[in-house]
Amino acid sequence: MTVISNNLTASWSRSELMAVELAKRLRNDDVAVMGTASAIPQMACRLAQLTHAPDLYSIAGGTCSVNPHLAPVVPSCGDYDLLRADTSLSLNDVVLLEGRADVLTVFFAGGLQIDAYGNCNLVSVGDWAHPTLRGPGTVGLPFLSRVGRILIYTQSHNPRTFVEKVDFVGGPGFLRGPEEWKAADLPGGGPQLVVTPLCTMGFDPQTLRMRLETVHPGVDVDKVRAATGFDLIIPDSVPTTPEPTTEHLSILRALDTNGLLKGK
Amino acid sequence: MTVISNNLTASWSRSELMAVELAKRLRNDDVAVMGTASAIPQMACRLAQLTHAPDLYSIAGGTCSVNPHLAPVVPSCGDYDLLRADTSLSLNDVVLLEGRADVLTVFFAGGLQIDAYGNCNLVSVGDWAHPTLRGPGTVGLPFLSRVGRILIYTQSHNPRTFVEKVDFVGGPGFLRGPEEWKAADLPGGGPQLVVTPLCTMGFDPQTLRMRLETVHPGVDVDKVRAATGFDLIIPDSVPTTPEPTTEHLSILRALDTNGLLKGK
Amino acid sequence: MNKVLSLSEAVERYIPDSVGFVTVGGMHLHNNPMALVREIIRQNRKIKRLLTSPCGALNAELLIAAGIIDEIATSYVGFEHIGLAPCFRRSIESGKLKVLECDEAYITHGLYAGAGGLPFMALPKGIEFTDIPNVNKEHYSFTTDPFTGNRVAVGAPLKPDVALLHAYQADENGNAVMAGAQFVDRYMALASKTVLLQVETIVPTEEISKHPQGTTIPGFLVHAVVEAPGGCYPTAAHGAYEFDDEHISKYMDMAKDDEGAKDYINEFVTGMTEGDYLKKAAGRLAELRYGDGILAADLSQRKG
Amino acid sequence: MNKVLSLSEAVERYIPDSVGFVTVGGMHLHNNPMALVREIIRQNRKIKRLLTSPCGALNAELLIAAGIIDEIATSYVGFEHIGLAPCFRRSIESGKLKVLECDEAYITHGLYAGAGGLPFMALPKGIEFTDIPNVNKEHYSFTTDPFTGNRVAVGAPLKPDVALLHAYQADENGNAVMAGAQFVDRYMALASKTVLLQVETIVPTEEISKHPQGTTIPGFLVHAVVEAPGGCYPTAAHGAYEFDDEHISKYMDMAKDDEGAKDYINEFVTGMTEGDYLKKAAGRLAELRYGDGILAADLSQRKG
Repeated sequence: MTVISNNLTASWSRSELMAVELAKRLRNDDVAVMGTASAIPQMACRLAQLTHAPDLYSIAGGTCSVNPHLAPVVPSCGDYDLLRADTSLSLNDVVLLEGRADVLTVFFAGGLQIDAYGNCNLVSVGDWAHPTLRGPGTVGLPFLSRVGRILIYTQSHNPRTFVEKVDFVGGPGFLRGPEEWKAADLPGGGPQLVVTPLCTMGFDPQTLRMRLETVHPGVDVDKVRAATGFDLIIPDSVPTTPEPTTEHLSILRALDTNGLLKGK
Repeated sequence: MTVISNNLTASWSRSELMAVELAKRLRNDDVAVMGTASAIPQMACRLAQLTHAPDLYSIAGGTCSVNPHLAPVVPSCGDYDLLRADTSLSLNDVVLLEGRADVLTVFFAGGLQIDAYGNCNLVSVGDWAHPTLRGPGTVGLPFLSRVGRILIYTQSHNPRTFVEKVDFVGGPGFLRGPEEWKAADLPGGGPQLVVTPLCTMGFDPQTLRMRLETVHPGVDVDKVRAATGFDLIIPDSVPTTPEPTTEHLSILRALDTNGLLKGK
Repeated sequence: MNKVLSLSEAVERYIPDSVGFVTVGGMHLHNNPMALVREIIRQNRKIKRLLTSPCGALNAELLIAAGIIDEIATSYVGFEHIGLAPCFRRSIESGKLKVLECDEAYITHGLYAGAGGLPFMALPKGIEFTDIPNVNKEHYSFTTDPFTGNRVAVGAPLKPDVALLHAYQADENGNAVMAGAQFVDRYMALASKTVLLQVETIVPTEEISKHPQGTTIPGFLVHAVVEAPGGCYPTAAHGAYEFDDEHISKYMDMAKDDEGAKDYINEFVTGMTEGDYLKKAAGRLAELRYGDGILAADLSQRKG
Repeated sequence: MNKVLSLSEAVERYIPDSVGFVTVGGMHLHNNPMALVREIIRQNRKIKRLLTSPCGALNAELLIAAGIIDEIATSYVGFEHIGLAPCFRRSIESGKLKVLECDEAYITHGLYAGAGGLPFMALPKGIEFTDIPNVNKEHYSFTTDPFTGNRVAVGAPLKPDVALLHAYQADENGNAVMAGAQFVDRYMALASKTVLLQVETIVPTEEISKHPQGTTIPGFLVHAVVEAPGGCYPTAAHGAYEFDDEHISKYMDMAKDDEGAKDYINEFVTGMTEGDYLKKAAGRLAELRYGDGILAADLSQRKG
């Protein structure tokens, strides 16, 4: 990998930073699955494969190709281009493995609404029968209850997205907190990380509520607090998210010749 | 098809006759499935396709190839050679369609024991827990309860095979007769035909018990009666099974260059 | 048996004026059988209930825009990275369209049950912690696992009357080959009573038989084969051409309100024959066509 | 990750001295992973329970002949047109081997349930009119269909600890390609905790990636890859060689009684290394090898 100018570093986009932060959470022995509109997690997986996690498996939930080569990355998870890959499964296979729960270790989730316990909602805002906003639907989000680690990402950090309680549970996070979570005894490990254009967040081990971890360069804690529709746990000291390195950026940009993450 | 000498006709084997009799029962719109050790039904299907039923579909239950070309016919239903075929399914697909019950119209069955109501047993003779003869197992015979028409064939016509009541029901025929059969309300149409080296048999519509239909050339009714371990219904007049025609034989022999049906 | 029909004949013969339960193949903006969908709108068939794959797109949206569906069973309708499907969204918000809320695993397993005559499917643990079984009691219920005594969530079998599907090629008997991903289209074919297939090209059986294991759908499941080159446009046909994001965006612009959606249907569907529509799209289709090399349809890349 | 191991290392590392639930791939005399089976006998591993495909053959019979299985879950063990499997038959008749009587549909659906974390499978109507649920209450039971109120037969999920499988080729990561029919081997891989794979040849990943949709088993499901050319002998390896009916007949002759079965094991399994066995079989293997043309392994003929 050739070293490139500092100008590149200076000009990273929020989406690129998000891809890098997600990549850092992936381990060499993970099998990661992503769904609809997944350019950011696709890039995160490929970046991890090309840096610290060469043995990571990534599955594009539409075509179900395994380790798509992403040259270049494409916006649709069902794209024929994704079949340029190491191998592939059928959709039915992936649905089965999502049920088995001990094979697929990471799922990238998101939502129209994401709540304090990491529950996700892609179905409807307001009363389900008479929604004020009808979303597209829940697709595979119930799998959140069975996957090892849930990594949540969203391009929208605002009080409409980050709510105290989702109006419709399609993707179970820590449910309504420790008591329910313990009683449910689900096979999955629950949400581990939330990445937004403003910050990264984790979950407090006692209360299982979302907790600020890092703020992105140029973002302050008050901005995050104001953009979050529930009482976010904010530690005394909140470090700044590291900027993407030149190595990260040069890898991402070599993959993203369509510019899907650029300037966004 | 070229006409060949009468010598050929004179020298047909019992297995060839059985293949021809099975072929005659196949319709142009049938989808027929066969299982283990199915050289005779394979040939019957191919013969039907090449004569009166060109649109017949036949599925070799091992490889699940559709309309195997059988040049030549092979003894194993799982043979790689069977993949010389029009198309193929997966085993899982065929198992599914066997459950759906309205697509697959014919199944070729058999058994260590076949009883007066057409129930079949490939599992065990005597008490199941302490069998006097342990058979190989039931494979897909429970599908008999769901298929349109069951065509039974066996190379063994003797009182050990044809019994009043099978010791183990693996493939349901007309169960224990009209009352049980009606109450069961199964999706399948039940057994329609039994072909042996001695005769063809059907089922009496009132009692649902096996009834002699034709005796093969050179076989008399008393021989069939003596070879059958239950009280076979024998009509006053029993015609002789027609001999295979020269056309039938020349087709069969062109397929059977391995001589699987020859002289047997 | 020759099952080749023209597009209009296939719909006339196999879709009654009012049809109960239809499923439409393709996932996201890929392999949507748009020629069949457009013809159903042209012939003004009414569909009581539509089932999508785990991710429906224009295949469902256009039927909603035309106002010919009463109910939709789905786990997603949208245009993925491009945006929400406007008529799907609006007609649920206004209460005009009844939605039977499903999730991906249930649609997949429910089709498996439909294909296999299974009375229902016991579902993996987890779905009972979502709101989905609460709002769709027709498809989700609970029973006892006799092996453990646990109460478990179960899903009803999905057995559509008609499946509308796209394949890359087929012979006149309906033996069909899908290029690229199959999504759940194969299970739709296995589970449905009647299968209408639109294909890019009809080929001789000998062509299919060269790779018998590449066949995706056997002919005996198929009732009509329609040759419809370009017929997935403006969605993609794997192995043939990419989706047209420009046309999708244009649709989304026009369909911002009911009036505009009607205008789109009038202009691009009922206002012209399928042939004229494709003539109009020919320039874009040529640009969207996959080049040679690994992205041209490699029919050795098939999954059964 | 390089998962390539020698035959003996793979068994040493992944099969404990006493292993609970093993499933063995292949159907009838095709694609039986005999190299793995023979090595397990050589290393004298004890298997509490063996599950076959809907039709087991020498893969199960030889383990029974060696006396290292307590129980077998199967719907068939035999040599198809060649005859009954003598040790299977004899050890059930004598009460030495416990059989868990299954049918083909249950094995297939049970593996689907095991692969998919489904608590159980509701079975199509009909099985309750056979004696099978009466004699195998561990795998078959009944519950209520909440959609109809009917009492229906159900099957337990099958989740083997270890799957022993053959594939035509794989890369060092375990991304595997099956030539010819897949039988239920793919579902065995999806349902099992540990997968040991024997292959005719190990190829570079780039070779696999040429036809990504031809892959049958993804590497992340596979724990060990053993290169074992000829390793299915005397059964067939689809795409490579036919089964040896002469050797099977010889086995059946020898295994007519327990003494003879022991002699066969001593002579052909424990009495020699796998390498020596295959050297001995080399002449027959050469005769049984598929010629060129359509019967040579056509890796475009693959099913996922």
